[in-house]
Amino acid sequence: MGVIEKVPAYIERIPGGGIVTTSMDWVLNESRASSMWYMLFGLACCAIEMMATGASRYDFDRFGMIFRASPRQSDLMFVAGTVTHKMAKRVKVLHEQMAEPRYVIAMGGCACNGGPFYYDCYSVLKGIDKVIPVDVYIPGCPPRPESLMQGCIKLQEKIKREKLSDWASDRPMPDRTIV
Amino acid sequence: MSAIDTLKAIFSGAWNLLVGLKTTGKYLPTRAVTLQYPDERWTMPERSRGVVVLLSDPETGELNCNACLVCMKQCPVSAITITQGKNEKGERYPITYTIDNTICCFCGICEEVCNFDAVKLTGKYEFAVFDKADLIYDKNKLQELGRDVKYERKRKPRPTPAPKPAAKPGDATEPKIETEIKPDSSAEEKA
Amino acid sequence: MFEFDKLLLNIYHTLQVWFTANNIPLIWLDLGVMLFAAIAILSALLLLTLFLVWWERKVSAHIQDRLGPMRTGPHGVLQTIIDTVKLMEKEDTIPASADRKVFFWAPVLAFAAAFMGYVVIPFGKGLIARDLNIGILYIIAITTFTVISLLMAGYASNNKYALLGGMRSAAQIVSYEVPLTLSVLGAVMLAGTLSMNGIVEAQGPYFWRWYWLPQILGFGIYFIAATAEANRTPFDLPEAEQELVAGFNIEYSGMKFAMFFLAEFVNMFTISAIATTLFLGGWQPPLPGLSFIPSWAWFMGKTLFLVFVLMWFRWTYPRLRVDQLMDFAWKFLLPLAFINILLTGLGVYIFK
Amino acid sequence: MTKEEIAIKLKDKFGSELEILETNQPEAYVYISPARYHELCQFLKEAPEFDFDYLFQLGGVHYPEDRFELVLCFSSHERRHNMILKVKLDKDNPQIVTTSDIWMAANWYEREAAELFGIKFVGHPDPRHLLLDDDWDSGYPLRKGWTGPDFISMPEK
Repeated sequence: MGVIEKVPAYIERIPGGGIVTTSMDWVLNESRASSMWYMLFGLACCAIEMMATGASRYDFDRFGMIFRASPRQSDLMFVAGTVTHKMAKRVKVLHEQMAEPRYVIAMGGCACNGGPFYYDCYSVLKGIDKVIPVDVYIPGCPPRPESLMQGCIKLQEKIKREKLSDWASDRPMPDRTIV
Repeated sequence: MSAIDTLKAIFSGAWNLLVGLKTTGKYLPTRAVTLQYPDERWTMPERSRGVVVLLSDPETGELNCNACLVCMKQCPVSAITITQGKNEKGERYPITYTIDNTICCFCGICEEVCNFDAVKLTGKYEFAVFDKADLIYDKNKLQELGRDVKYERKRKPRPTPAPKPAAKPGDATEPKIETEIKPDSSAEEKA
Repeated sequence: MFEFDKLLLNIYHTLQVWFTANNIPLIWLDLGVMLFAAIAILSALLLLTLFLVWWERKVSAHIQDRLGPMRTGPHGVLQTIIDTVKLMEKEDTIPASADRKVFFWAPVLAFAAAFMGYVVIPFGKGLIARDLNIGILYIIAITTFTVISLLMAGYASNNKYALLGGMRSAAQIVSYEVPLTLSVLGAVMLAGTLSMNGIVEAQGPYFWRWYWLPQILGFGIYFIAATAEANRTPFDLPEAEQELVAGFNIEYSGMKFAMFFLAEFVNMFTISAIATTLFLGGWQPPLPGLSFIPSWAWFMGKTLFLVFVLMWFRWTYPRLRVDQLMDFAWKFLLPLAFINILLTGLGVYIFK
Repeated sequence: MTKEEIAIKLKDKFGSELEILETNQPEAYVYISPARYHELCQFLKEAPEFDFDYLFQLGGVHYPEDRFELVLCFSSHERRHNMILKVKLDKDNPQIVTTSDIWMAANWYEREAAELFGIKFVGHPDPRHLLLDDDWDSGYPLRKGWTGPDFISMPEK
């Protein structure tokens, strides 16, 4: 976490510090929400639709979303497609490599719940939320580009509701080893 | 390769670089094709395969579904769950009708096999949620979604007992369903 | 009235008088002026870089028939500022097995090296932080610092892709430094001075006398080699996404990555500014009658045009292979640069 | 060669060890006893009149009552004929000699069949997992009646 994350815990103790943190919340949440860099990886057919969303007709760049190949620099991970048990381990590692704050969107039925592979399937994980925390679920097989964008707008709403003080108190500085 | 050929290759290479610049430069001032989604939308085509809804009778406002379970049996991924019930008039109706949208693969088979204009795939697509449990749609939600959907009646009047033509392999399900319907008089009353 | 040179000189002389009247040593004044110049250049360039990043995204978008950032401010002008704020608050990851000191200093060095060249760039008539008499030599020496920072980043990350990216950038920058320096020599021979301001003044306010015409070969070589120096497409092998994920900055997140990112754009502006100074007449107007437009506007206009051409290159050309890249530098650009020097020498001998 | 010609020639050579399956498919269907399986494969690959140089499918079938079956489909690029070879394997201990020394392609197919059906290929040069995880330890998922972690069977309709 950046330096800014620690500040509100101290400011809130000062009388009148609430105003400062509220405006800081606003600035930081706006910047987080309008600059979600997503990770360049896809797992199955949903990835094709994700590429279509990034291309000219639907253009993710309008929301300030560009892809980064490195998980360190990305804020958002689209789990786009069928997650097999074998792949789930890799997805988990990628999620751990992402720097906080990080968000996950489960795109399509397979990532939400196993999708068409929910019954009678030995290889597919029944929902990526068994492995990593998911913020927004988008149904569809695969979802239209508009659905994906609506999911992103939904996530932006969620980000804009966040409070720095929650971050500081609820989520302590993760003392994790960076793999 | 002689010196002249080398020179020619160099110049044609440099020229081709300029041609490349011209091609991209041509697109720079032109109008972008981007659809600005939250402000602009496509009108979805009539037969697009979006979220499944349950259709209601436009006059009475009741569900067209009479719980014949065909869609549930035909669903290749078992996304549909129906429990059958009978009302006081002896008509079948669905007590519960659940579609799990995380499992549904939007193949459209339920719409195809339905003989009562009860299920339809619509052009609706905005259904992202924060909680996975919200993606399991029950009867009321599906009915609400289907309120504003316009549809064309495809249900034929009750077939006259004429000599049947030789059944094709593709039609195998249809006669079977009809025999199921026949004893049920309520469906005809609705129509 | 929009020229700053007289105004700044007047202020300087007034302060000089005031300092001598109050018996303060003039060294403090010189230090203060240097500090002012540094802050002015740094803040102006940072703002400019924010603009350039947004501009690059817009150019790329429109070349691809897209729109680019649209939802932050009118046509997304605030996008880069918002990106920077987000990067500032992002977690600063350091890999457990990284060389922590080198890992920390690499982006700082990249950022510093990118800005140090601006000491000798004449932004306008009299708008130059320090008119060194070896200005062009200084710039060539300073811009090569970049390679050290990239190597440091690649080595310290303890990641194979980062190391490959760092090594590639070292090989590439060192190779292209040679034709670049030789192509600059042509302009220096024509002007007869190494000072940046001197080179601009030698070109004069007539656009056909600028050095792009007699040095058309040198201009081409310089521009190609400088594109490779700044790791821009089609020479962006150090950060080739298909091969090296993100190249030397793969392990960097948050503000450290932002420093690399901004340094890249500052470098892009640097090479365009040097090209403007050496070959496009710097802050001179194309005709003497056009001097009512202030000199810094001419400089900025020319430089931004060259920056635009670099962006245009980026979204047009595919990436070169490593062996093609090296072949191109050593077998094509280097002999061509020597031929250019020879021709320039002959020209100077005949016409002067 | 037509499927009848293939069947007759093979029957001549292998006699009672070989069983021809009558189907209305365009390919010849042949059962071979496991004892002469490798010999037959070698013969099919090397005999110039057969010249089956392309193994395009090798898979297992589980019949939970009595047996496993191995199904091999070959084709010949030169002579443009296909055939399908089947081997019946033991119910409890399915085991067969490898054919990866005859066709390169058999290597991966056999690894796949080995991990999904539990058929043991004797003499296989690289018996690691191919598709499943390296630390997979919940049995052979394509056997009938298999259940494992995270497995949900289709509800009765």
